[in-house]
Amino acid sequence: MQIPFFPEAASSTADSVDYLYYYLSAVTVIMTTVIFAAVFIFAVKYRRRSDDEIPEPIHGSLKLEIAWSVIPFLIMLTFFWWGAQIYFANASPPADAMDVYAVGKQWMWKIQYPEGQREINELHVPIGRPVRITLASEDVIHSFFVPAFRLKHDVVPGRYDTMWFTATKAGRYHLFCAEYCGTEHSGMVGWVNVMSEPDYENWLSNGGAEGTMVQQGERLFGQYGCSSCHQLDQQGRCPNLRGLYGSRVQLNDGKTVLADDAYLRESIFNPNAKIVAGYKSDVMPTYAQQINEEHLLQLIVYIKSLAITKAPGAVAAPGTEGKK
Amino acid sequence: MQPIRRITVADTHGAVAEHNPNLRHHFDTMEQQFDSATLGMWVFLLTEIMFFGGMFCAYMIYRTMYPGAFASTSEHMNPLWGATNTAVLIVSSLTMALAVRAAHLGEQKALQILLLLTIFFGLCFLGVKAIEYREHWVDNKVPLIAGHWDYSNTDKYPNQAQYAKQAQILFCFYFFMTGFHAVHMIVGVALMLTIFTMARRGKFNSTYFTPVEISGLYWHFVDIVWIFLFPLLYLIGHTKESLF
Amino acid sequence: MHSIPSVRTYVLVWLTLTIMTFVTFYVSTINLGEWNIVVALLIAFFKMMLVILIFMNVKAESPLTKLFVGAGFFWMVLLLGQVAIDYISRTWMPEGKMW
Amino acid sequence: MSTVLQDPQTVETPNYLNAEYGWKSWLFTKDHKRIAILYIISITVMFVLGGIFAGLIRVELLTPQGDLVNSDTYNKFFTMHGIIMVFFFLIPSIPATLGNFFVPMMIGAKDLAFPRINLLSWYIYIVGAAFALTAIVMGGVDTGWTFYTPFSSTFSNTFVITAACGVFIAGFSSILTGLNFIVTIHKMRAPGMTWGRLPLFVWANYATSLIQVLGTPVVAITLALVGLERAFHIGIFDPAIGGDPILFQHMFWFYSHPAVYIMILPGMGVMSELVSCFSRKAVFGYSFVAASSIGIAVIGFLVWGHHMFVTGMSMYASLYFSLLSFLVAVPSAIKIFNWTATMFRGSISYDTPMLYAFGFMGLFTIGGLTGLFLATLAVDVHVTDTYFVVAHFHYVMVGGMVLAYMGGLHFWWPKITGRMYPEGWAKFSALLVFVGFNLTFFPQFIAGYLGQPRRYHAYAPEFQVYNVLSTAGASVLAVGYIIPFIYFMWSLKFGPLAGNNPWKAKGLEWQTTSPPPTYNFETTPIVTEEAYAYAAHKENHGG
Repeated sequence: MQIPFFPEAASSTADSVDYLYYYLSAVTVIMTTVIFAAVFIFAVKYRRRSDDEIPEPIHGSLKLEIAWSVIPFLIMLTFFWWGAQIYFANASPPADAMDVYAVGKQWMWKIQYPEGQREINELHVPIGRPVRITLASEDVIHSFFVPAFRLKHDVVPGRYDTMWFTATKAGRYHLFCAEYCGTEHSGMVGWVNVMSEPDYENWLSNGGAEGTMVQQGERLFGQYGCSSCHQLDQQGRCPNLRGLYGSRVQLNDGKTVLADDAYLRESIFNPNAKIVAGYKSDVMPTYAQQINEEHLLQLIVYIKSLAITKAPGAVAAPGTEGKK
Repeated sequence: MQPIRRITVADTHGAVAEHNPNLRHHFDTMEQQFDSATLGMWVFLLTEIMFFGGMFCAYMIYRTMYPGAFASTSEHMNPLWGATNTAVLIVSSLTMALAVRAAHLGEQKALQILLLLTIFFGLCFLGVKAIEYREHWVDNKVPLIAGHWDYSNTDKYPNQAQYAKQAQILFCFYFFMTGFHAVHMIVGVALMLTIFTMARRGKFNSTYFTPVEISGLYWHFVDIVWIFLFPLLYLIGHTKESLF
Repeated sequence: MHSIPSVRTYVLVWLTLTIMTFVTFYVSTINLGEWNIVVALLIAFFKMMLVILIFMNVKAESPLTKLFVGAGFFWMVLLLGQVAIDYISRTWMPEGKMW
Repeated sequence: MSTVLQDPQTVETPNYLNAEYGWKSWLFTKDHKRIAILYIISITVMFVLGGIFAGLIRVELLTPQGDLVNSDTYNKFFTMHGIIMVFFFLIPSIPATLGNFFVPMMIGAKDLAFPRINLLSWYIYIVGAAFALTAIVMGGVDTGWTFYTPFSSTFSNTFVITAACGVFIAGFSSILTGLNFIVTIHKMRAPGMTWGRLPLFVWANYATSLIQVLGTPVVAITLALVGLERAFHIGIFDPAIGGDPILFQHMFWFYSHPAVYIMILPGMGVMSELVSCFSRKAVFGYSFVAASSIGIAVIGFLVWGHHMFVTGMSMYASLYFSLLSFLVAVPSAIKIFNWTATMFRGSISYDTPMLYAFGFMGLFTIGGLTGLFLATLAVDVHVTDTYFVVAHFHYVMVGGMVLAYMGGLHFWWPKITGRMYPEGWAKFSALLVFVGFNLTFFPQFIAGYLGQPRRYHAYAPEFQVYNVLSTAGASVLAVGYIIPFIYFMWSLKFGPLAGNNPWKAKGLEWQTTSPPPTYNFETTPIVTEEAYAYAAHKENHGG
């Protein structure tokens, strides 16, 4: 039987996390050995030889105390620095990252691609291209965990989270839900398929019968009746959504807000929360119970595309979206 | 007997020859007993600070998240009742402080009267609170109970529907915070009744009044919590004129 | 056991507290924008200090009691402050660099 | 001296055990020593119960498929294991038992400052435990001991309110114990017992009490809010109306991270006593060890965010909490180094308590150092919520706390009962615990780095080898726990009489008779020396 000792390293960050892990492990082994050895040697060398023996007292040494406080702390600062470097390097995806959308739902992962493919508990990504995953949850907190990528991110209901990676090695890797989410938590597992670029293109071209996410979103935009008020060519009863995404919106209370995913999400689920200047509240009904997270993502991708068609390139680069 | 001891023995019982009947056996002196009791009460108040602190923490976060909804819900509180209750509690704190003083000086009659006054004002506070709760109930501003929540626009509040969701959080805060405070008040009143009974039975004198002292600390603490709850819950949405 | 303030002091403190209640009530009707809450909390803090120092007589208490009262507020600040760190900085998105 | 061991007079002396008889004399007692015994019995029951759940978990995980029980049942197993072990065993373990018994004795007091509150806290504990047991009997809880919202508040179909009530109530027991200790240590010290002379066990319990008093109310209110949210179907953490589940995590960990220091600090206190006594030497760097207890208590409140690095908390908050998490490792390191240095040029005996102390030093070192992995941001992202975390905190909780508790129990058993346990069996079971423990939990580090998520009922087949090792280790560990249980029972009746001070230790608790009389000392002791003054009066020694 094959006994694995380390998980496969299949993302651009996996190796750097591993090196840091080796470093930490080395320090741990050395320190543990020192303590064990000292305890063992002292226990043998200074064992009690007669029942009434009283050793000379040693009360302490300021120099030693300072040494074994400061030196370990300095070593730990190197852990901190190194770990923080990697963590922050993983903070924002590069501008050219491709998008994938994942919805966690008790107890499955629903993945959809801008090109229109949808799958459950399977994720297909090409080698060498940065992938940004937008995470949403239908119900409780889940956590998107790919051990081979050394990455995980919680999926908190009521908001969007993102994570990104660049896969470096073709293969089939575990996808786990790492945050306890109820009965079939351990069944909320799937596979990440890392493919070469041609294989990926090939895979993409099969499927997507329902059209791209933009097309699906456009259909929903009609189905839910959004288009009757949010008219795209003229100012209707509701704000025009063209060029909206990534712009700053003036609100009726004098504040401005950035039109990002979170804003669109809130405006659909809780339309009265932020009212655009010049419009009235209570015009739009809430869609909170009617649109599920998957459809919501399609709508948002569609609304995002409206910004692109108007002014190509004006769409906010990922990662700069939330920047102040 | 061992030959070495790090302690030497001295009979301290002789030192407390005049044994106060209120001195519990495991204390050496009355002062030690009094200090222990007061310190114990302060440590207990420490835990109370953190107990309410948890709620204040959550309050702070949501208030920064949803300032508009906070102002909107606050319009449904009646600041006159709130102010009245603040004044009532402050008076009760005064009578409590005077009661402790009377106990200290051994003035038994004054102590009993002041304790009764404290109880009276405490009950007044709870009465006003009950009236307020009833108003919210009638007004359908109780999200906790199905069928008693209505936050649609009305003539008086033409723009409140936009906060219909988050307002529920804030009403939850209102009921939880004032509710926990009211529970503390009820405990306080019960405590005062006990102290009053003890005072009537002549349990206290100028050398022993520890229970009065520590219940007083508790009473003042509950007052302090209300001093913060009043502006935080009642006084957000009532601005009438703008300075700017 | 320690000295205890006079009736006069107590009544004066009570008067101040009552007046401050009306002040905080009145100030809340004036729109000071973000400053409303600051003023309200400052007044509440002032009232609290009066109650603690005079009514609860911490002024005359031992340093130990003062230490414990201080510890209460210190830990409360730890709770509020460190939770606030998260919420304040949540929207500052870093771009692959730490600072 | 040595004749004392056979002196039949020792049991004849009036002591807290023979002062009164009958169940009433126990259930209405105000004697801190009897209350400690009540606690020992109740936490042992809870430990056995939690241990049974642990055993069931390990048996289920023997195979990758979830074949022994269904997933709902498994989820209840680990939840009940966590709730019982954390809130009903680990948190009260040393403070409420050994602390309750020995803190007053070590400072030369007749009792705790508030004996009735002490008894009340035991009753509160029992009521809390009753709630927890009710939750189990009615059908269990499946939220995990962390009660994360919105699962606990909205989605779980189990008895969350009952369990949360149990934890809420038990919290007040913990608060009252802490309150009692703080006041006792401040106000009840014997003449001459200055802060600089306090045994380090007392310092550790003082630090623990601070955390209990300052942290517990926050988790109480947090769980109360979750319970109310469940009861009313609406509340402040519900994302559907704009609530933030991450805020729950902040408030929960504000207590629950310092709570791990509630669990380990008293263990460290026991360690100081053991290492000093069985090396016959003053603890090296007394003031640093004492200060590091307080340091841990304070800094422990600054680090909770390291449980939340992947939750979507602000990255800058992560940075802050990561840095401070390393800071809290410093006082723990100080302690380990000082204990090791205490052994240097000592007179080291291999009595059972010292064997547990050896084990503690090794295992706590591993537990502490693997904690640094979790404080390191990038590594934590990979290993958090995996078995790496499970292994880490069991190294601290079981390898640290439980070993210290066992060591302390063996160390003070002669004082508590007046009788010795069988040394050979004790050494054997200490060895079993050490071996079984490592076999159980070390493989979990590897499984964790491989990516086995925690709280998984069924897992990927490549993790099986580590889980089989783990389960094998757990069986050894179980035997290691059962043997002491048997011989302790045996020793109550048949153990040889211990005498007043079988270890020739220096604490005040050893200067009175075994078992101690009701008010601990015939006369109030007056302290004239530092703690652990083994070398003082050296010339007189020799018996």
